[in-house]
Amino acid sequence: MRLMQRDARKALLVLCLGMLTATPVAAQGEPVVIAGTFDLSGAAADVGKDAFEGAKLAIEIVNGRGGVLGRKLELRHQDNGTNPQKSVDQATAMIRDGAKFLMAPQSSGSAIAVNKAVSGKLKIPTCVSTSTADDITIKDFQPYIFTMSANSYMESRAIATRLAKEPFKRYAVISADYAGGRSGANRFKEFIKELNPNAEIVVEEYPKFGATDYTASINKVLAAKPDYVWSILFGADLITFTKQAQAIGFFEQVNKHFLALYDGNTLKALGDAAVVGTEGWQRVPVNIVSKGAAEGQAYVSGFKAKNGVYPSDWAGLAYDCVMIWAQAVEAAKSIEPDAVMKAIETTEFKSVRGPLKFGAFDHQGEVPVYIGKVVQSKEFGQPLLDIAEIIPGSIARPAEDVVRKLRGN
Amino acid sequence: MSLASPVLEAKGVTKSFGAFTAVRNVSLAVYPQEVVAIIGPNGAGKTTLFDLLTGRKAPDSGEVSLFGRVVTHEPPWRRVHRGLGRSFQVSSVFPTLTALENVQIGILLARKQTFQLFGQASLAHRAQAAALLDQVGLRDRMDRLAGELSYGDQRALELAVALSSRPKVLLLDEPTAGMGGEETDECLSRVKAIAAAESIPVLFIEHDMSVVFSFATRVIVLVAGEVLVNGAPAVVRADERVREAYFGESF
Amino acid sequence: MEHLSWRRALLLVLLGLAAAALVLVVPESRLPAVTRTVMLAGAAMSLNLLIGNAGLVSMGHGLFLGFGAYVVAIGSVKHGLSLSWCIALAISSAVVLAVVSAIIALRARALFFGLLTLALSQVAFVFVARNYALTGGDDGLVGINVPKWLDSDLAQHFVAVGVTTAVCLLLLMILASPFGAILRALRDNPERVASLGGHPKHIEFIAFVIAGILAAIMGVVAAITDQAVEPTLISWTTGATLLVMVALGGRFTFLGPILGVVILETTRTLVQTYSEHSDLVVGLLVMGCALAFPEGIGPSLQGSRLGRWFGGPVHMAEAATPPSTERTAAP
Amino acid sequence: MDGRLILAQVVAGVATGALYFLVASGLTLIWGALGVVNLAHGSFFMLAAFAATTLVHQLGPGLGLLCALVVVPLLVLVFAVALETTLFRRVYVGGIWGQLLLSFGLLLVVNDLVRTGFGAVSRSIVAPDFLQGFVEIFGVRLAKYQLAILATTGLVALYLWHLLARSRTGRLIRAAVDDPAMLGAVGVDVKALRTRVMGIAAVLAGIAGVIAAPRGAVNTTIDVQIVVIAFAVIVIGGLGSVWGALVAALLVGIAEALSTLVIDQGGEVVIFALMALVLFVMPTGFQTIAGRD
Repeated sequence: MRLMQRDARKALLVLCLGMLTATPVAAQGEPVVIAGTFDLSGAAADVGKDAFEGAKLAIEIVNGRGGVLGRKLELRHQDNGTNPQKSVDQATAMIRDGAKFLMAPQSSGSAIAVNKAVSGKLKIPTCVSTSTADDITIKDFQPYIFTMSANSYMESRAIATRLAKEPFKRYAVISADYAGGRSGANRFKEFIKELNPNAEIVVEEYPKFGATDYTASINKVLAAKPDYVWSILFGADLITFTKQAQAIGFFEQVNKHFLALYDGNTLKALGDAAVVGTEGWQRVPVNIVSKGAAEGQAYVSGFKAKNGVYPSDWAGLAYDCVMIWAQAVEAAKSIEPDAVMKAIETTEFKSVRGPLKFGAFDHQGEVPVYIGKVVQSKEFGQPLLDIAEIIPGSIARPAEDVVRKLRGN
Repeated sequence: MSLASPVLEAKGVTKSFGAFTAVRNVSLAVYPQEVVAIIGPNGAGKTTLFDLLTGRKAPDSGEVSLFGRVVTHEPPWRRVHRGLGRSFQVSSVFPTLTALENVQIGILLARKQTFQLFGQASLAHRAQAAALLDQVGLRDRMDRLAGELSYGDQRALELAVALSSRPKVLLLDEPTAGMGGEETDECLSRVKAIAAAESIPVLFIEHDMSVVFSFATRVIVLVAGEVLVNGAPAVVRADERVREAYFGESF
Repeated sequence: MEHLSWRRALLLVLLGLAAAALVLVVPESRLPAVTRTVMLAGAAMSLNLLIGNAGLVSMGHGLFLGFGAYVVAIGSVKHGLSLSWCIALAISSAVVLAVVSAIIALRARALFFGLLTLALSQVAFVFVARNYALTGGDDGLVGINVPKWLDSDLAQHFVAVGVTTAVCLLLLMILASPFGAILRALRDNPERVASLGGHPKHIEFIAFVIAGILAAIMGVVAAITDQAVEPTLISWTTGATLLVMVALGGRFTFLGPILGVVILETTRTLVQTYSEHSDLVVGLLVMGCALAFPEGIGPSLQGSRLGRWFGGPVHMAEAATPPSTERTAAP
Repeated sequence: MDGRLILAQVVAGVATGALYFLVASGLTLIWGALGVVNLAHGSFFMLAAFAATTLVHQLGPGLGLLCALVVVPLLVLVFAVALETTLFRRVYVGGIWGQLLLSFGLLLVVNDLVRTGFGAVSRSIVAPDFLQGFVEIFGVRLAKYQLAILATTGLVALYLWHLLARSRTGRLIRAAVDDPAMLGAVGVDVKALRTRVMGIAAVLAGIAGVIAAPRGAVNTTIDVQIVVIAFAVIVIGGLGSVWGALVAALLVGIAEALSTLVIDQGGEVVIFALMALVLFVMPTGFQTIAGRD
């Protein structure tokens, strides 16, 4: 109890200080606080930790360049334990304590909750780095959010666009049984039939999230004799699936016509077990961005220098969140929420993935979807995706009338 | 109620546990004003018979009736409400409640106030509970926790709790077990006085022969799950088979 | 036997007022976390009607908490019902759920009863987490509409405190009533209760249903204060956390569960603010308590002035010597 | 439905069930025989899996896994014995409550330490070359590694049978399961027996952790995942009954695998529905132990 009082008193002090410093005169030279509620423990700890590292690096780099509007950035973060309610509480608390920009939590449930219950309510610019939930920019859109990951509509559309050019007809669909996976699968089914009228879905499998045995799904998919296996498996699920599928010759049977979300961490963990020749898509492929735009090169080399390893996709997305916001602040010449969001809608930004714009009606980052084949890379000492096609966000993104229709207005 | 109709009656009840038959084809009846003792060597099936009479166990065959009504398959709580009270062989009070609270619980249960969610249990039926404790000589210890009472006092409390439902027939499982001579006498005179004052028939299991013959108006001898003899104390005392089967040389 | 006196009721009301007055001490930004703790305290109190008083170790109490919250969320978000309708619907359907699950769960005894409640809550959890159209799946439902007067952290805090205080008063009343006294007696000796004219199963059934409904009411509070629901509320993790909170605070002390909730929830919230090792700190805390106070912290405070606050006139010996055998349901 | 598909699913279910059995058998022993409820039993499994990935990364798939199979269960054994003698021993007196609290805390602590030490990102190791690939029987492809899991589990089960049937410890365990009150009465050193059984249980979970590592991702969610399933298994199988646990583990594994043929979602609901059903029909599981509730 006493502990809590002490904390309360301290927080009260911070609040008072915050109010004092809120006046524009005093603001000069004071650091701008960025709040982040990260999934540092719990189910999404692997993603949360990387996102945290990415955000930290971005702030270091911005501060190295002198900060924004002459003020340094300060990252305040809390661990939400991958719990939506905690995320909301923590984000609310940090914003009320004076934060000017919010990094949304990583897991979709938390990101959705923070979008609705914090960002819109408290009118705080908020960046969703990793969640691909459509709802954030479509149904639950509110003007203070912007997203750094292609949403599930865009990823499915991009992949369907590429696959529709191929002669495959019989598609199998595998996804872990969770809201994002289901919605991605539904979108893919819709798009592939739209773009390739000959396509049919011969089998759909939704094993549980974090399953330990996929033999059942693997056998079922093989029994349906598909031409192509589309999956939205990733992380631990993809590792387990890959090994068990490999063991019974699944990939040979489907001629390696298999696609999954191969992020950098998963490829690294798979190591020698990665199935060369299968396909995947990625959000921030390190082999591409490290050789692309100057921002990308600075990001990869900076991360490698700081942490000794190449960054994962999750780090890149969070890094971009901070960088884009900082550019928006510079463009708006203000940290005021409405000015910043106006800049988000109108500015062309420099991101690690190249020039980037946001939809004015949904604040969806028009980021590309990278699709390629798994190869073993000597240079990076781990398997990578050899990117064969980069589908620009402007092609994959839902058009304004589509978004309005989905929103029901 | 005519003198001829029994308050409690068992007709040919049998209970087996696997291959072992604990009670075999036992018939007995308890009439008003009677004090009936059940005796028999260890393992004769006395407690099982009690369980059949009180409803803790159901017989495999046979019939149990209470005040002329067949209750063979009725659970214990329903028989309580028909007027059957019992005490247990092993002291069975609520150890974390006071003596008074023990009796209060008994009264509340008997009066079907079980599901009353309002009102103060601690204030309910205090006078009546105190009177019952007075009857068993525990008035001065009524605020002590039951678990902290002496063994003899716990047995006395047990009796008070059994009486809390104002039973019309009382079944006591070895009421004096583990007591010293003085305690035994005290306990017996108490039971006698209560039985006489409220004119409650009593059926009790007992090991102590002096108790049985000084107290009971009738004795039932149970051996290996069967009734060997059923009669007046003098008759039982004189019976050859009883001597052989149960009392042995020492009698 | 709990005793209901004006003094104890007044103490509870004062405690409620103190919790409400926290808004003066706690900075506004921390208030939602405090409100959540208050809500959990009410839920833990309802669980302890089963654990401490009926000796029924339920591990699936999250089922009712989550159910109450989800009915409100589905009614409000999916069907646009007004909050009062949602609440009425949540409580009335919680009665049905409590009755049905009581019938199922009370078939098993002791720890099997606990595991059966756990299984029930897990089945419900999987159902909720996989029914995307109805429940939003693992993403949950956000955007529960509340009337304007309720749409502030302050109002929500007062509602949570008010409902929790009311639940505590109700529980005190129930425990002091004949039913409560008999429930305690049943925990100690079900055989004896049966031989005195009480039906053990019926008594446990009523206790289970009351606890379920009260938890669902706290679930409604959770839905109102969070304005969002997510499926872990239903899962065994919530049930187990509440169980640990009750055990930590002391299941034989009337306000023990609140103590447990405050200690665990405050620790976790504070540690999460500064570090990602809340599991480590909370885990060590729980382990330390297990070694120092295996019967919970509440009983060890008995006798002290603080203890009288928390426990009221619970018998010393009762706290010191809990019944040696845990039971969970009568045969 | 294709008969071969069903057969393949059954084999997969049996292999999964075998792992469940290794974890559940230890849990059922310490609970059934000694009345100790250890919520952190899955932590032994997780620790072993992480240790195995480290050894394989250091020594390569073949030697690493072999070493892991020998060394890791021993390490887990030492850890479990240390825990038992320093912590668990102090909370037995108070009944299940101290144990629930202690083991719950332990579960959190171990999980946090593992996340800090090994990282939150999933780890993965490959099986040794000779265990990769599959064999084809009656047109059904069976992964060699799955068969290896079955073989290992079979050996462990045989050893366990030997231990329970022949050794003095085994006789004491069986006696304790039959009549928990008896042990202290006849002068058995219950303290030492508890330590020994906890050790055996940990070794079983350790072996399971090692052999599970190459077949899937290793991360910090597997401790809770396996222990919840193990509890379901021992409830279905009957407390204290190792062979009940075997039957139940296989039943759960097969039901989980076969259910995916009929419903399009994860099998976990099947496990809990099965558990609820069994408890509803037989409120003390398949086998009842007198005096243990």
